[in-house]
Amino acid sequence: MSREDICSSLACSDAVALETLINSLIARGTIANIEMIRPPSTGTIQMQVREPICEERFIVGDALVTIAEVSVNGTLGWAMRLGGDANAAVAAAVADAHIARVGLEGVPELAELISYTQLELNRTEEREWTEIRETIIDFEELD
Amino acid sequence: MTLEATVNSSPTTIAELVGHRTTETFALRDEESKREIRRALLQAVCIPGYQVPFGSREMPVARGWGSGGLQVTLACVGADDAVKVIDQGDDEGVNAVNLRRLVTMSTGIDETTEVDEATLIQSRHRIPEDDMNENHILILQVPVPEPLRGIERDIRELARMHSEADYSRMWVSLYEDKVRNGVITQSTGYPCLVASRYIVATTPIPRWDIPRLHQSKFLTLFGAGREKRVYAIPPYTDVEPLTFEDVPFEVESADGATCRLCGSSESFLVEMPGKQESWSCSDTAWCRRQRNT
Amino acid sequence: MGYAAARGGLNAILTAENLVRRLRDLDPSERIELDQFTGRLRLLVDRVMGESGLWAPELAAMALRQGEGDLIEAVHLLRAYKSTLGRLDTAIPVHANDIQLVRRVVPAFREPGGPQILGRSTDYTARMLTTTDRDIVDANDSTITLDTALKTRPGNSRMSDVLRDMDLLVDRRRTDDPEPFDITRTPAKPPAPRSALLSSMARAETGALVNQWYRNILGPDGYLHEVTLGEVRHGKLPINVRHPMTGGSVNIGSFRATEVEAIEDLNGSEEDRTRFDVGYGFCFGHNERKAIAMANLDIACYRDGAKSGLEQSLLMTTDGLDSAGFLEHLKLPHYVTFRSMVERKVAVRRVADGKN
Amino acid sequence: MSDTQIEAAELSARFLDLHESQTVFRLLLDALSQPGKVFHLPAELVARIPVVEVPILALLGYDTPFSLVSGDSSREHLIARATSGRIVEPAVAAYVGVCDSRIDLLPMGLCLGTSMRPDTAAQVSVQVNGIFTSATESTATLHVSGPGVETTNHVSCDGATTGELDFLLRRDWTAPRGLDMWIIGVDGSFIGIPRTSHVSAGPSWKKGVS
Repeated sequence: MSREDICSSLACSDAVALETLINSLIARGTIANIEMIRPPSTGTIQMQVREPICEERFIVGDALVTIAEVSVNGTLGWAMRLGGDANAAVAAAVADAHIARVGLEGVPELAELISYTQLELNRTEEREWTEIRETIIDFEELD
Repeated sequence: MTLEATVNSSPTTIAELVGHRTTETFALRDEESKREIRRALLQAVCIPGYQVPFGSREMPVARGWGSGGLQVTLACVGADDAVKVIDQGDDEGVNAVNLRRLVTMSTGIDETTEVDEATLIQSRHRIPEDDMNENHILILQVPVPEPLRGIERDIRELARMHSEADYSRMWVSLYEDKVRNGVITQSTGYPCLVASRYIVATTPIPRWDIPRLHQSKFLTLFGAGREKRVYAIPPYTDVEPLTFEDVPFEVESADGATCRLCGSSESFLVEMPGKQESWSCSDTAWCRRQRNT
Repeated sequence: MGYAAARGGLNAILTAENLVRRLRDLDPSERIELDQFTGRLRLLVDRVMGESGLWAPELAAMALRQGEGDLIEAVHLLRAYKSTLGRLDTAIPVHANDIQLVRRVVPAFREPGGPQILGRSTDYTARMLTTTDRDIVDANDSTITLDTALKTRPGNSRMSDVLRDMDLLVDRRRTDDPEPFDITRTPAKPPAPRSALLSSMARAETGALVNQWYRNILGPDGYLHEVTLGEVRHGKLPINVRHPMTGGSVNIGSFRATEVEAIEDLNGSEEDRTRFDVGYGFCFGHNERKAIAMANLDIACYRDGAKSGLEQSLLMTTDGLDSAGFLEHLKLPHYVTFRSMVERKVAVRRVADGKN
Repeated sequence: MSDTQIEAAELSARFLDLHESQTVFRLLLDALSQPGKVFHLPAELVARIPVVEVPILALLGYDTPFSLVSGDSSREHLIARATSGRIVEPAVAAYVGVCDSRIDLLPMGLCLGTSMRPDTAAQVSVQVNGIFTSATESTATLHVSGPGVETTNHVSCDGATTGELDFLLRRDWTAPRGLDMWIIGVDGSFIGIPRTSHVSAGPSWKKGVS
């Protein structure tokens, strides 16, 4: 799994589960020497869409995000999550730094959370499509 | 930082690490958007009367309710300022009260009703009767910044007319008004030529206030939030109401009426309908001082 | 400092605010939870986000609750909140083709490339007010399963591509990739690039845009004719940003949008009569009315060039907060200006009397 | 100190907090609305940052095009990092800092705006080796009149080197096009000269020639 894939998963994982897990890793001493590089800040990111007619970009609006940067034992970590949850953003940044330092196999608990998040996302997708595909208008072949 | 110190000061939870989030805010807006208005204002003072576009943001008050004036005030205000806010000349008008509390609440600066004590004066529809000087900035709220809109609606044509100072149609319209009605019927927001170059909309302030903009000692900044424009009249700048040689510019007359509270006939008076002795000063702080001295 | 005793203005304001809060917050019914807005009033939440230009479902729900369901008020609260936030980054531009469809209707063809998906729609539902609870769905109800339906999501072919393949579409694709116009930083006024027009319409008040469309169909100064819709879509698009330490793309989630292609029959003397052109609509959330109006107005404005005032109307009169704010400011005190107007009436009358 | 430490110190000096940038803005606004009147940049900033950079650091925002004509591009990069402004060629910059006023660019080589959009003209901060003080008609280096000035403002600039002020007499534009300038002395004393001002040489114009 690439670092970007891990961050994607951390960005979508359950906020409470993530924060609780990181707290317990800190309590156990697995993660230590955390420094705040960029305190969590809630703001907007500009959303550009490329439309298909003229292949032109335009700005559809902004999205609300929270961003944070930390270092864990000197390794930098970063996170951006949708919404305004500062704790979750910091927890994700700590996770990013820690995984960047020790690798995903070095923290099985985090690896588990990440794969569970992936699984849940896929399940939601499947459930959604199973429902929607029933609304496809089915035409008989016109031979 | 030594390793030991890091370990000792290490937080034990994410919540502790995040701590109490303190982002310093002053005057409601983020720094970026204040700088943007400041850049527009610096162009505005250098091109007297020219409408400078800026990226107006949403304020906690509706567009059309002084959001432009408020953005200008918040871009200018510093910790040492004292602000006076009036609406129709009245410090206690509901809109004045509302805007003033937004400014003071978000900055902690002093508020005052006295022109002498104020450095920033935000106003809708009036210029205070008191003399102002180089230490004052007057900030006027502008609902419609385009003085030519009555004669032209097309934005591109309006831009051309201003860029070429082609104001002939404005003169024709004033002339027709005079011929048809015997007087120029424009009541407030009387069009004026600034520094012999741009015609501006004078917010709407009454004609009574227009002569006070000419060669004034103070800087006037105009903010139109909904239409996303700012413009300025620097101190000691010519402001000439458009009129004809044989038609002198007339301010509002009240036919010798006096204020029922202070007895003055030297201020702009407003009327209560259907009553005897029904006039009073629109500038309430000025009126109060007349009574007390 | 010399601040005179309040004469009641402030007191009246504070009491009026308090009355609003009391009636809203102390109503005997249960307080509405935020997830009830996002779950049960999703179309309302979508409209608030679209007209605010901010994807933030929970904040939109808060705004609706605080504004007692007044849409314009909620949009105002959300945009004013946005004004206090810094812009942290720009997401990697997303191509409309990356949409993951949950609905797709193609009126222009019976069997377009790819499926017609009704998705979640009340288009064909009888508009009968349900006055009892009998019709509420039981969680155990299972939907009918058809074996013929697609097991996997279809590819993303779109009508404009089909028309292009048939050589029936005027090719307006650009290769210069201009930076998009940011209407929140620079006010858009004519002449403006198309990206400014698309942004303005994406943020416009839905009713205002629908009215612009209808007025141009039926009003005294119509500039557009009816299009054939090529695509009406609702779906999900990824939000991707760059990881600052690796430079790689990170997917932080997704947003929903409605997308429309409007096929225009070119009939002008200067136009290519052998081909069609397509207008484009795209807005936050599920809001087909708005996206359809937008697509039709996009192509109408392009064909119009600078001949009529359509561009100015779209850029400058469709923002809900602009129009509502200015309309409502008429409630503010205007007695100084009115006094000046009365004085001019008297002056005109005096001149007239003198003449008679 | 190591190079990176020096760079970090140079960078952190250039971050103006919100009160500093507000104070500087008001001074710049006052100076342009009262041309030829002498103002003073805050002493704390004069001690911390090269004076020519102070207006730029106070005004730039995200992506604002600017240029520092100094012969030292590292200073330009520090400004960009401290403000998120965008470095561009002087001719297209909205804000320009000029460390030595005896360049050909000044003033006509910079962006003068258009008659449609005069607000796209550059605003320029110029450093000179003099110290500005208010003067009388008979002692002045410069006479300034125009909008913002009641009659004429007289100002003297002690210590300016040969040719340093010459650009003030090369103003060949017609307002509303033109440049607005803050001319800043070594001690942080400065005057504003907007595009609309009339500037003429006073009796002590040649004084201070080195």
